[in-house]
Amino acid sequence: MDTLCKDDIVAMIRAIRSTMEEQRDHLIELDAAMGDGDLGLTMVKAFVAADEYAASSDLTDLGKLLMQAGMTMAKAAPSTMGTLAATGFMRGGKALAGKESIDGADLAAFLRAFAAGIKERGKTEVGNKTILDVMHPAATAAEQAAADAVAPAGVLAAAAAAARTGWEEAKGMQAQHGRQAYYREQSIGKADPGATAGLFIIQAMLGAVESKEKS
Amino acid sequence: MDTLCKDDIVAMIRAIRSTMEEQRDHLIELDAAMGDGDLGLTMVKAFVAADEYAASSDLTDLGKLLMQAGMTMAKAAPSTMGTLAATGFMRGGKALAGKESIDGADLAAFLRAFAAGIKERGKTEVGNKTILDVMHPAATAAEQAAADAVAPAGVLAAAAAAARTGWEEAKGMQAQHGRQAYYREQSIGKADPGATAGLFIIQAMLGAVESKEKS
Amino acid sequence: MKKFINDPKNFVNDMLEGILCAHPKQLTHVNDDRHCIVKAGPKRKGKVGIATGGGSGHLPLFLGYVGEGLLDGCAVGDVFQSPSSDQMFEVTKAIDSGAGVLYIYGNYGGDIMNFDMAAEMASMEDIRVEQVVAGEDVASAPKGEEGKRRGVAGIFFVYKCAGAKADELASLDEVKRVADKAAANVRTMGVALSPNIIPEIGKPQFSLGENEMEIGMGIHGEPGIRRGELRSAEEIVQEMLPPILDDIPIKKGDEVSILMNGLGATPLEELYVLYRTVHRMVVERGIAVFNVYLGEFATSLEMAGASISVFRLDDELKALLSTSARSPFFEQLTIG
Amino acid sequence: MKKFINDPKNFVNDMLEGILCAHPKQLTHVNDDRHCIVKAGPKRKGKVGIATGGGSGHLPLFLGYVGEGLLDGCAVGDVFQSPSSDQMFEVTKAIDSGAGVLYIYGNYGGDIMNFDMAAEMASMEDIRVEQVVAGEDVASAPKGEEGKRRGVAGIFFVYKCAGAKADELASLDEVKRVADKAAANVRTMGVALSPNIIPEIGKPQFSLGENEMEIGMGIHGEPGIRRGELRSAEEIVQEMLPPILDDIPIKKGDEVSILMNGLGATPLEELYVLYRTVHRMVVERGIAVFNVYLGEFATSLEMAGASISVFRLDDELKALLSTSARSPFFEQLTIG
Ligand SMILES: Nc1ncnc2c1ncn2[C@@H]1O[C@H](COP(=O)(O)OP(=O)(O)O)[C@@H](O)[C@H]1O
Ligand SMILES: Nc1ncnc2c1ncn2[C@@H]1O[C@H](COP(=O)(O)OP(=O)(O)O)[C@@H](O)[C@H]1O
Ligand SMILES: [Mg+2]
Ligand SMILES: [Mg+2]
Ligand SMILES: [Mg+2]
Ligand SMILES: [Mg+2]
Repeated sequence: MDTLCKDDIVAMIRAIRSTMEEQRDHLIELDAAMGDGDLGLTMVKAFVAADEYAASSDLTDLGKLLMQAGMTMAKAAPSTMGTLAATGFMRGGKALAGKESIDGADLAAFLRAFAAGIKERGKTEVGNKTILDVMHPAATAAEQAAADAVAPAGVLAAAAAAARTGWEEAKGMQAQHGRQAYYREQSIGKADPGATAGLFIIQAMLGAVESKEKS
Repeated sequence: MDTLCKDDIVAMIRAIRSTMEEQRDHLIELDAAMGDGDLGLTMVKAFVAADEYAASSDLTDLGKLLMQAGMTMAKAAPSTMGTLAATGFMRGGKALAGKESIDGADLAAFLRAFAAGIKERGKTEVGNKTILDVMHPAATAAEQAAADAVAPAGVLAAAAAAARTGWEEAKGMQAQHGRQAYYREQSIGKADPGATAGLFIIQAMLGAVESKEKS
Repeated sequence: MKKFINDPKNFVNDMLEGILCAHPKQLTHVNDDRHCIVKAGPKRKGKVGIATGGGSGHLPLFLGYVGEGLLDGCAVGDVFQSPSSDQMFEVTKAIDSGAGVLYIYGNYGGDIMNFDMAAEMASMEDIRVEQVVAGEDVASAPKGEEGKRRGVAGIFFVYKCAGAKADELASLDEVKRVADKAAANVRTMGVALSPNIIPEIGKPQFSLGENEMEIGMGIHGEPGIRRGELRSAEEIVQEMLPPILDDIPIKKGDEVSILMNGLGATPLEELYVLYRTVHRMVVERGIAVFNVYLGEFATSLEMAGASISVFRLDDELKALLSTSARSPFFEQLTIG
Repeated sequence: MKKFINDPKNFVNDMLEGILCAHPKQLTHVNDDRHCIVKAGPKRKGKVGIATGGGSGHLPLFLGYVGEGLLDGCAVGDVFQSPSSDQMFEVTKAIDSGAGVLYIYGNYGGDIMNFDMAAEMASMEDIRVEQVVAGEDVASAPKGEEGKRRGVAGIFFVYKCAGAKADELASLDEVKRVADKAAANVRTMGVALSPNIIPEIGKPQFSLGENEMEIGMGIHGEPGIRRGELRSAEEIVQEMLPPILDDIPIKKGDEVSILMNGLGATPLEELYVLYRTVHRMVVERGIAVFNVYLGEFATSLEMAGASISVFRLDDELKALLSTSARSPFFEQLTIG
């Protein structure tokens, strides 16, 4: 299958929601270790809202759908990660404006805009132990795969693999932003909660496309 | 021995202090059950102050000495029982003004004025489950003994026996005053903290005189 | 016992030292005794002096209401202990400007006896003293036995109205009349969720189960009406408010000021959650809310809990309540 | 979890409902959303609007400083959560009277991103917005990295001075200048004794041993400088105060206002015990104390703990600090 239709995008968002619900307590724990422990709650809130919006939306413009989903998330979960994830969807969606179906290159463009949005909103760089350390390599890997005309599932598989590596690398970094930064050197060696949530997003997107292929 | 001298009175106050120090936790517990738990603290404070005052006083007028001891107690321990005990000493001492030695009748007069002072200051009556239910019968028994020209030790022995009976009877009463009264029927059957402190005062007075006779 | 203290024995003294050096323009002490707090600055000739007193551990009660348009002096006791008659007498002398002194304090045995003694001493020095004993906790004694009721947070209204009246240079009788009237028009009930710890004792004063509350409990841990499982904020208010309103009674057409008081550890957020239901129920009964005081007005160290006081207003009380006032613990700009 | 709440999910909403019905003459909300709190009554033409915002659980922060001589609006988030950019934008529109809007808020990632987004939205509607981010917790980042510091109770001084300046109908640039100056002259440090419980999570946010304290801890439980055995009040202040004073530095001959803040469960009595040592040390350094604010100004639900903020004054800041102000949570009569 070379393109994803609206149902696939809606299923993708649903898959992210399910993952967040499953991982709620895990994310709370990760965030509580060096933050305020809210990440599990806010990610669930954000993606429940996105899912409810997407499932009931009449839009056929998938870019607009993703953008609106992002705006819904911004209202539902205005925490750091809620806002960053919302910004990612808004910018990613904007990059796909007008599209009623989505191919591998579109997914790569979505991820690139997502990462760029986070970078700008968070005033951060790669290497600061944030979600960007997952989203940026994921976008780069997705672009490479798309350049080879790979289909959506393959693009997302490449993105997920790079995300996973980025997530591992981020572990070794020292946090520079948010509550984690107050822990300075102590943050080194620990998984970054936001990076973990980012990894879950990409893995859930891949999972949704894969399970569709199987069915 | 038919009269008590200044040393005996000072020893009496010292004996009350020691008893209160020994019974501190017991009184706290009794008061905590239906009050604020301060009784052990305030009785110790009151009689430490009285003892320190009496031990260093130059007064030869024993009535005045007891009165001043009472005033010292009023400053040191202005709780309900602290104030009542202080009033008792002030009124009791006043009744003995001018005396440089004290016989059995004087002790009876002291206890009568003590009880009357409590009654007036507390605006209470016998039967309300207070220290008065100990001090009133003690004063009456002391008066009877003194009428038979009994010596101080005998007067105090009679007072202590009556006090003990009064203390038992007060157990069966329902509290009408102070924090204990908020427990209404629940107070029936329990020892009254103030009555217990009153019993200790009389028992310590007796103990001081008895141990002197032995030595 | 996790507390910011030095030697527990010096707790009250350290606190008073802190208060006096924090607010030197507003408060001072007399007789070389920090327990004898009076308003700083010159006395106002012809103004009735108002004194209060009581144990420590209830800030802003009692000394927190010494200030402009409020009280003139306060005798401060140890934690949960009456101050001595001596200290009350010193405060009395210091604040009398010839117009007499009104004592306003809560209905507790030790305080009553000591204020009685102080009044006797004052009368020997020809200072006229009158007394108003506040007791408005409906949980502490049934209707008909009002004289046995504890005074709790509602005393704030008595202070405020009497203070405003004294500021008008009214006579002692007039100030007392107003204080009596205020005291007669306020009713309170409390609920506790957790105990406090007296520094010198070092362990909790009473215990409540992990999921228990006690409705009607007093600010020294005196027993309440019912101990039971913690209910929702709505259910708690539904249980507490009717006995408060039905006691005077306060009814349709009346206008009230409401004091939603925290006992120490309870966050303001939770007090507002409680107030939400108070408001709905009061309005449903056709009672008008003039204003709301919400915060800590009478506490019990770090006790978690709250109390609700309702003050029935008439034109006179409303005017007195509305004047400006200023103490280190309570400031109010003129209302209206 | 012993709290006065209904459904934990509705905690913030119930609280806001309580606040709005308790203070209808002072506060209202816009856009049909109780999270968008603004001052009741008409806007003053030509006055710069000041908005703040932040998570719930810190009352009187943040919405408690919306009032006369203070702020004009506040966007309210969930417990310890930023409000949304949308809500900030609605508040911004509601309070702009044409003179522009100043955002004053604490240095937290979520808040910054959302205020940035709101400012972008406002600029699209031609509302001029400036921002001042308060960060004065010296425990949260070393000197040289001031930009990383958390904003805590000291933001009160920024609000007060900016609010007074805006009341003079000063321009947006002038109000911002004053807010920046206030923010540059305040330093804070906190100490925690016990954790808080977020209603929706239901268990303590962190744990401290039976006899432990954490010096430098933030109001969301962010790590401090040192965790260790609870010391005496004097020793705690001796550890906390020097880093506060040495940071600007505040030195001999300076005049300061001091804010001794309780984090929630700590009794006022203990804050005064702490203040006693603060005062002695400040005076020993030859620093003059202009006035003291003591109470709860920025809390963390039922956390036991305290923070000390020192605000270095000059004539301008002193005059701005001294004007009268009135919100449901903070009233001040003119000082001096
Ligand atoms: N400035 C930033 N830019 C990008 N990502 C950030 C930034 N600050 C924090 N993050 C990410 O956000 C995560 C924390 O998210 P969240 O729990 O929502 O924060 P908070 O609870 O402090 O608002 C971090 O693990 C990190 O990945
Ligand atoms: N009005 C009263 N008259 C006489 N005795 C009283 C009165 N009220 C209380 N008492 C006595 O005081 C005792 C309690 O003393 P105390 O613990 O000092 O009271 P509190 O702590 O309430 O001030 C009671 O057990 C009772 O014997
Ligand atoms: Mg977090
Ligand atoms: Mg007692
Ligand atoms: Mg007592
Ligand atoms: Mg957060």
